[in-house]
Amino acid sequence: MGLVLLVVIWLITFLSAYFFIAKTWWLPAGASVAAAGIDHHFSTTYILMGAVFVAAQVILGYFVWRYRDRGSASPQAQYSHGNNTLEITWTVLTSILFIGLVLMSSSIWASERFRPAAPGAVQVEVTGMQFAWYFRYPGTDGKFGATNPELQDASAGGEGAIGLDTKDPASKDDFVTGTMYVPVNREVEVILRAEDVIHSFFVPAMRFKQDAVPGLAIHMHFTPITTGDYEIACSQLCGLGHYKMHGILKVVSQEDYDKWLAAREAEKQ
Amino acid sequence: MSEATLPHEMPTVYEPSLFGTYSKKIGMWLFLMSDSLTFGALLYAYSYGRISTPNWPTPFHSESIVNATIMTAFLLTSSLTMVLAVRASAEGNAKSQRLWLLATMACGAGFVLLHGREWSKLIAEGLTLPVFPHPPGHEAAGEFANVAKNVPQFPATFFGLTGMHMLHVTLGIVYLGIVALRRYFIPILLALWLAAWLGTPAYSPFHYGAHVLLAAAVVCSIILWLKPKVYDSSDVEVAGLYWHFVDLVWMFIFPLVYLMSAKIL
Amino acid sequence: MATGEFAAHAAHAHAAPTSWIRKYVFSLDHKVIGMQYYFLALTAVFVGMILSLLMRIHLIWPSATLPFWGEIKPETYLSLLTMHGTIMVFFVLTTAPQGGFGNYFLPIQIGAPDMAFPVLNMLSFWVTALAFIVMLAAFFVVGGAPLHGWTGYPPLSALQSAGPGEGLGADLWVISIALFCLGALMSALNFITTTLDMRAKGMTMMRMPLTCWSWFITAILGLLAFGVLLSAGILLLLDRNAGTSFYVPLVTINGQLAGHKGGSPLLWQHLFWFFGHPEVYIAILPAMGLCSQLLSVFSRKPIFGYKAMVYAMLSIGFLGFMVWGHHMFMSGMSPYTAFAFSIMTMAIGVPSAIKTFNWLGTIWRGRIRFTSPMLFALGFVSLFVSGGISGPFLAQPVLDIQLHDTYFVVGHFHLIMGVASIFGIFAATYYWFPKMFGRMMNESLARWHFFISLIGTYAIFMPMHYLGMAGHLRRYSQLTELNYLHGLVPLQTFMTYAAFVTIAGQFIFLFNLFWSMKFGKKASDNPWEATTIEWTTTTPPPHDNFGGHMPVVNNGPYEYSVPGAPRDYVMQTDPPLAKAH
Amino acid sequence: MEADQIAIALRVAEEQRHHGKGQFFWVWGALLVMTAIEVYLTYQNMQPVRMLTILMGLSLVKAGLIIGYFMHMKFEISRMKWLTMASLVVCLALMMIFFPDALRILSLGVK
Ligand code: HEA
Ligand code: HEA
Ligand code: CUA
Ligand SMILES: [Cu+2]
Repeated sequence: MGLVLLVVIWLITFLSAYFFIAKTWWLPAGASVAAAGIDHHFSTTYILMGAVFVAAQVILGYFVWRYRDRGSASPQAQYSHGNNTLEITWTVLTSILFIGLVLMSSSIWASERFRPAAPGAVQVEVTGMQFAWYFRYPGTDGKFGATNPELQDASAGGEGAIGLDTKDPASKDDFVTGTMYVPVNREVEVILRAEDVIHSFFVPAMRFKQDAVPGLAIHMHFTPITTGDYEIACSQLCGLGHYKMHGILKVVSQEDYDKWLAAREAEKQ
Repeated sequence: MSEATLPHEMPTVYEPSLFGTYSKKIGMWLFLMSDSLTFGALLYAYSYGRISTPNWPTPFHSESIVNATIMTAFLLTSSLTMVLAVRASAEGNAKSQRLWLLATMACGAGFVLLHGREWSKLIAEGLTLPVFPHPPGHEAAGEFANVAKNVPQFPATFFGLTGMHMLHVTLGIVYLGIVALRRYFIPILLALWLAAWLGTPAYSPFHYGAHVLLAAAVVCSIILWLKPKVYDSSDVEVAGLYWHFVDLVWMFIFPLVYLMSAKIL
Repeated sequence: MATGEFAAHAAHAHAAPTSWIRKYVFSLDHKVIGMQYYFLALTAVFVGMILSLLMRIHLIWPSATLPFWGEIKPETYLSLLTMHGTIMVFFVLTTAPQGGFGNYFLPIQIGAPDMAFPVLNMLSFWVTALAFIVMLAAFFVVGGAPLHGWTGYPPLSALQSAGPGEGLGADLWVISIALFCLGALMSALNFITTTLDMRAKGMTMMRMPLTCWSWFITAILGLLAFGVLLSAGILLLLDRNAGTSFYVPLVTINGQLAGHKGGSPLLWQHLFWFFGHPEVYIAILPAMGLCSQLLSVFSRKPIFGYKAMVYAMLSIGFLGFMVWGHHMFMSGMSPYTAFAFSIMTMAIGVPSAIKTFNWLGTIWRGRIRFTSPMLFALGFVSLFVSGGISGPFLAQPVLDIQLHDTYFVVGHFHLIMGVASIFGIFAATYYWFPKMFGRMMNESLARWHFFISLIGTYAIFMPMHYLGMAGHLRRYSQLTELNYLHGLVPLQTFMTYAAFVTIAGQFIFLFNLFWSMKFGKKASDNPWEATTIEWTTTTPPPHDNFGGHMPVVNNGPYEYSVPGAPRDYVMQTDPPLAKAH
Repeated sequence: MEADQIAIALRVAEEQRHHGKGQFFWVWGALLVMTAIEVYLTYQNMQPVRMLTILMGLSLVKAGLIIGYFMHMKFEISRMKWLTMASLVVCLALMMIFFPDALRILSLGVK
């Protein structure tokens, strides 16, 4: 029985560990400035925790087999109530390991969340509603116009969906799209809003996730570094359509972006 | 140390209690701890709403404040009579114990009545929750009506907090009644229920609120059936703990809900 | 002096009831109440398990039509999910280990004839049972069960029109939770008082079995946590039905203003998780205590670092109140608070680590007997490590950006809660069954059950971590919409098959349970040669647990293989050992 | 169990009679006075934050008096005093962590 248990535990451990090491299923390739740092910290944590995990399981399996009751063959169990120096050692070690990890990652968190977006950043207002994402651009004046919940009408789509208040001069040139366009290598300031329930704006490739909370306009930022199409998912349960509430983030070169902007403005007139 | 807290001549089969007192009292203290967290959470919800609302209204003026002050006095006095009841029962003076208990209940009832009257007044003046049916006739307009319209947090927190507290006071009265009169209190309770139910107009929240008394009567009967016993001084003391706690909570609700939302013109 | 009055006291040292209804239904006997809790949990867990199976089926065969059920629609999936989570967390993991085994064995293990407040004990069970019925009722009302997940985040959970199931179903859900809080509060204060006041002579705190310590600490957590959930629930109920706006700001739901204003969804998240995190430790602590016990019993070796274990559990309980924010890193909570929370969360890993090391230390140089309880205890350690190790990932906001609300989280809490804690329940069942029913459970069936469960659950829940890494979000009722999910379907399929096998395996347990009640071989008073008090009394224990005389305790709970002792174990009630530890 | 319970209950009852009746009236008076002060302050229409601090200060004192004397926590053994009060205060203090988010609504709130 001891042997069976040893084999089972070890097999489970090695199989589980294998797929992590082989990266069979792994983070999607990162496409933002932050990704590198985050992924690196991921690996660090994996190596440390993986080591602990494997160690703990292997030792467990080994002890189970080594100290099984072999009748008269095995010696009396050792009569000991523990060992304080050991206790203190592993308490200290784990504390260092754990707290150390958080502190290591703190700088990334700070740059992600403490610091506001740089002045020149591209502004996009992202509004989540059951069950779609809408993206508003401030237009030439660089100012977002007023919105008004009374005017919101999802069926209207576009400007209507987010209840853009056309009486406000600043909102004249605002335009709303269903796909998010951003230029590569420029910081993007995302202003997250939700109309009805909590949604969550998740772009795996950008290592970017933030809940969109009704009543709040949360300012966040990220900097895409490779052009391409990336999927946007909603990661906060928001109702029966949660699973199909997705969008596309198109990271394009600066000139393509300008062309696109111009085209939208033209439509607007 | 807690060894010393037990009179030695008594035979004991237990380790001395860690808290050096009898179980019922510890039980009540534990309940009060969790109950104060319940109230705590409500008060935090109130403060949260208040912090996040830029210009919190201050619709309470002299009249309400005076009324609330009188209510507070009632409650404080009831606490005094309560300790006297506890004391009397400790001296084994059953008669004066009962009298003090009844006095306490009277003060408590006074509190509830004043509070109920004020609620009705506020509702009539338009400080209501969407559930409260509108008093028939005049459509309320005025300061309170505006407050209810512009800052829904205000009536919500006001009725939420004071309502929860009023519930506690009411149940406290029932509790004391049972301790003082045991099963003889049940008919009185039912009478009170009928009075409160039939005595209030259908549009008043108390018309249905009154059924709390009915529910209480049922539960109390069940407990008396399961555990028929004479209540002794320890029961009085434990009931006292509950009563004082309800008083204590009011010591926070009164300043936070009334005084901090008052503006004396 | 009023001595006369006190005579009345003696009356309610209740005698054994005679009428059937007072004996089995409204019994005041903690043993009967313990059983009632246990079977409530058993019912609940099988309901929850079937729900999970339906979920798994829908995930990979979205259009499959089931017998008696028909097709599972996306919203139905979410209702299943919500009920699965709620039932499992509240009605299984908060009832079975604490209300069930705690009720039955805490008094016996500390040498008391009953709980401190028998009537309260009975009330708390019936309130809990009522709560369970209300919860199930949500399935059968119009609109069906709520779809807001077990965490019930408003506005989704606060708006009648937010989706199917958010009508009456959601009301019942909230009411059921509130009732459950009341029941949990009553039982919590009962447990604490009993432990403080009713320990037999010689049973000092530091001589209590770790099981009692864990029940005690769990009760403290419950006492302080459920009160908060109660008021959170009341406020939610008000928002839903009284038109208040504690949690709901100005929102439009399918084109209309919801009529709320000025509330904040984050308030609910704070209140809920203030309860929620202590709750998860409520779910694991009893299992921890029990497995410490079993490892010591079946390695015939004193527990490694008894004091360290006690302090570890105490600090887990204490820190458990300071980490709730780790569920809210991405919620829009102030990022500075998030950082503080992440440090506290990492800190709480330390006592858990200490316990793990002590468990390994206990079997080290022991003489392990592979009885069924021991197998599950060992399985618990393995699962606790696997499930816990993902904690430190989630605890770091930077990594949580990617992992939050993905299957990585689902994997984390299923391994540590969905299985480790459940293994605790299994171990407890196999260990105490002889004392409760006077018969042994069938060993070979138990082994089959063990290996199927261990391998099966690893097979279900380990892959969830890979899914999470790849960004597979939780609470997705179909995998068809997002392109990057398509590659992950095979893994999901594998998990579903694993779930089939594992769940089938659970019926072995069910069969063994009821079969052994009737036909198991008769158990002696102390079949495991254990030292704690419950094994000194007859099997099953008499109404007052000890047949009139009260036990007197002389030794610590884990005196195994004492050099020079006649047997390889010294019971707590045996004459005192010369060398005190 | 009953024997102990009776013993302790008797002892507690015993203690009740040792500390004099007078103190209860003093406490009651003090509470009334403090309430009066609070109300008086209200009539001054003070600036809210200062008002709040004073009120909460007084409320805590009142709470202390009620717990200490009316609920005679003052006369319980120190272990009970500290354990119950400490755990309660810690939990209540912890909930202060909500407030930063309440403040965030002022800055991030949708107008
Ligand atoms: C029994 C229940 C239980 C337990 C015990 C735990 C234990 C822990 N949990 Fe878990 N958790 C849940 C149940 C539980 N959790 C649930 C239900 C959720 C999801 C709720 C929802 O959203 O639906 C959740 C979610 C959850 C989150 C939020 C994730 C998210 O939503 O983004 C986080 C984040 O910090 C977290 C962290 C931790 C940590 C750090 C521990 C630590 O206590 C773990 C400590 C254990 C170990 C560390 C492993 C053993 C130790 C060793 C092997 C020794 C050596 C180890 C080292 C030196 C590293 N948990
Ligand atoms: C105790 C907690 C527990 C348990 C045991 C389980 C068991 C299982 N869970 Fe569950 N699950 C949750 C708690 C639990 N779950 C929670 C909290 C959620 C989140 C809900 C939400 O998002 O809102 C969730 C969500 C969840 C999801 C996520 C869905 C999604 O996010 O899209 C899935 C998906 O496969 C799943 C599957 C399963 C399966 C296959 C099982 C099992 O069927 C595996 C096999 C079963 C066992 C090994 C246990 C058998 C136990 C007994 C027979 C004990 C008997 C004895 C007594 C109780 C006395 N669960
Ligand atoms: Cu929007 Cu989920
Ligand atoms: Cu947690």
